[in-house]
Amino acid sequence: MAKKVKTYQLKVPSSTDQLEIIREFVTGVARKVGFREDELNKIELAVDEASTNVVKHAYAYDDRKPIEIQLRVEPDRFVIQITDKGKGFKPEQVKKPDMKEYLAKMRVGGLGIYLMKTMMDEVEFSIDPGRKNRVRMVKYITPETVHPTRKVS
Amino acid sequence: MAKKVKTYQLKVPSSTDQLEIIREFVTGVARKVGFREDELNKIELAVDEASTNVVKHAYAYDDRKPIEIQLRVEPDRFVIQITDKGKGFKPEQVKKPDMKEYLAKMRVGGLGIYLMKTMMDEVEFSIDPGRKNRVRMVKYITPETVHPTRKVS
Amino acid sequence: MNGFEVAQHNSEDGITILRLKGFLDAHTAGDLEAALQKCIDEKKFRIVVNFEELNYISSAGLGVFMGFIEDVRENGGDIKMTSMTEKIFHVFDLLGFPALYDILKTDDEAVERFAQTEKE
Amino acid sequence: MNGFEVAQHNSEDGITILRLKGFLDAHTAGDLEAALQKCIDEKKFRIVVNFEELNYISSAGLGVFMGFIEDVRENGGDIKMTSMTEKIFHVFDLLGFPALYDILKTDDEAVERFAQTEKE
Ligand SMILES: Nc1ncnc2c1ncn2[C@@H]1O[C@H](COP(=O)(O)OP(=O)(O)O)[C@@H](O)[C@H]1O
Ligand SMILES: Nc1ncnc2c1ncn2[C@@H]1O[C@H](COP(=O)(O)OP(=O)(O)O)[C@@H](O)[C@H]1O
Repeated sequence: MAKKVKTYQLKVPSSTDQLEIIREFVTGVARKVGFREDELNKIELAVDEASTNVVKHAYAYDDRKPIEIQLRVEPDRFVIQITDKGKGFKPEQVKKPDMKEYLAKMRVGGLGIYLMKTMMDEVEFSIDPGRKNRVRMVKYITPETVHPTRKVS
Repeated sequence: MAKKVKTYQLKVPSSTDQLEIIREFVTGVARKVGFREDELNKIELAVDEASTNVVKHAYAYDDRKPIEIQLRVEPDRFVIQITDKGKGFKPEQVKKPDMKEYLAKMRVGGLGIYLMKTMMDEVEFSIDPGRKNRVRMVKYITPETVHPTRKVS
Repeated sequence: MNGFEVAQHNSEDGITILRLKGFLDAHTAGDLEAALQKCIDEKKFRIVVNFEELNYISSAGLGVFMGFIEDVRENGGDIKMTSMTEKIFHVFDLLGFPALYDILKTDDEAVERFAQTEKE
Repeated sequence: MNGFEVAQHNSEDGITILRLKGFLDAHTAGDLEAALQKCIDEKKFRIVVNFEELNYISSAGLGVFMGFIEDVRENGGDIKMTSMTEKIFHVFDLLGFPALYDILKTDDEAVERFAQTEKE
């Protein structure tokens, strides 16, 4: 029998006042998956950072543009894809912030992608400017990440 | 200047365990619109009833099918559209329940559409079995339905 | 998140109190159904349903009560409802349920009401 | 829903306490920025930020503190942080913020710390 995969999709205007709705949608589904509270917090933060980047960088605060969030619950993993059709960027040129230097220079931004990578098990960008820019983030479903009552397949 | 319209979209598997996520999505957006608590309750119930009908009647509990909820916030109205590709039905043949008879006979079901119509300002079905069945429900944005701090256009 | 729970208490006067908690919708209605079915199976027909901690009810939840009330009454019992928040009562009221069900402020009132019927 | 609030209290020893409440993200960061800017404008450089009722913070919120700390310290003041929940502290800690900021258990400790610096 094929393992069951469930998919979810949310599309909202690209503006910061939607972040709350986005966070609640994703944590709602993730809670149903059975993730522990601290994992829910990590997922929530990663999704917020990725969505904030779409609002800020991909669309430069133009709220007529849509931000799309897709969730896939697979037997062993929770996959989050956040897609924009904005200007795109070169992820490989974004450097991991040197936190020592960061704190010394008291920089204001540049932590989003670093947090996403710290919070999630996999983070991967695929960029096609103006057409389809997507970040794909994965959190594994393991005995460590989900509640004991949930049976891991 | 054209009045601004905001649209939102949610797609989840068609099963009753998604009702909570659906309700939270819709009330989340409706709260942001500025609806009062009792109007939020009405909107929540109408959306739940319509979604339950899709799970139960349109798709007969087959959770591989998607249920789609679309929201439009127009200057003077909040429009909810719930779409399925299931078996469809003849809305004009669904009779308004006679509550006296209903209670006398202690019937178990048949209240969903009645509640939707009671809770919302407009309820309208468009049916194309197997392709696109849609219920469109409208709640007006008026000084009576939204918080006084929200300026009604 | 929210979920739904039913807690069962048996009072000394042979009355069963079901305390509902959370969200009663098409997903959770089955749990209430099971709890009421258990009462019937155990021949506990004098039932008080306390709504104090129920946050939400849809027609699927209302339907559960409709499905049991006849059976319970035919066995000399009743389902009495107590402690509804305004939000929940509003839905019951809108549908005219107060004509069919005893809806009371407190569990004590419901127990008292059962005692009165006993005497008659 | 949730939202975000900053409440400002001026203690008698010239210290300003900002109590954060709710959700601090890219949408609400501007409110915190405004509150801190107001402190600067009023030349209140000894600032305690109480996180007790803050439920959430993203990098947009963290960035606000980075944007003010230099200015505040150059004016002989400081931003001291207190009463963080574990959830919030976890994010600060992960990024190494405890190396840059005084993070304390209570407002009293923060006030005490300001008093010490004064004496030195
Ligand atoms: N969705 C996106 N579209 C375009 N550019 C992006 C996107 N996400 C990230 N970026 C680019 O990557 C950089 C680093 O992002 P991040 O680590 O989140 O820090 P910050 O947003 O604070 O600059 C951003 O400054 C931006 O140039
Ligand atoms: N989305 C739908 N797809 C197919 N049939 C539907 C749908 N919505 C409603 N119906 C039909 O309309 C009837 C009345 O619905 P409703 O008033 O909600 O009561 P109930 O669902 O309890 O029967 C249902 O029994 C069903 O036959």
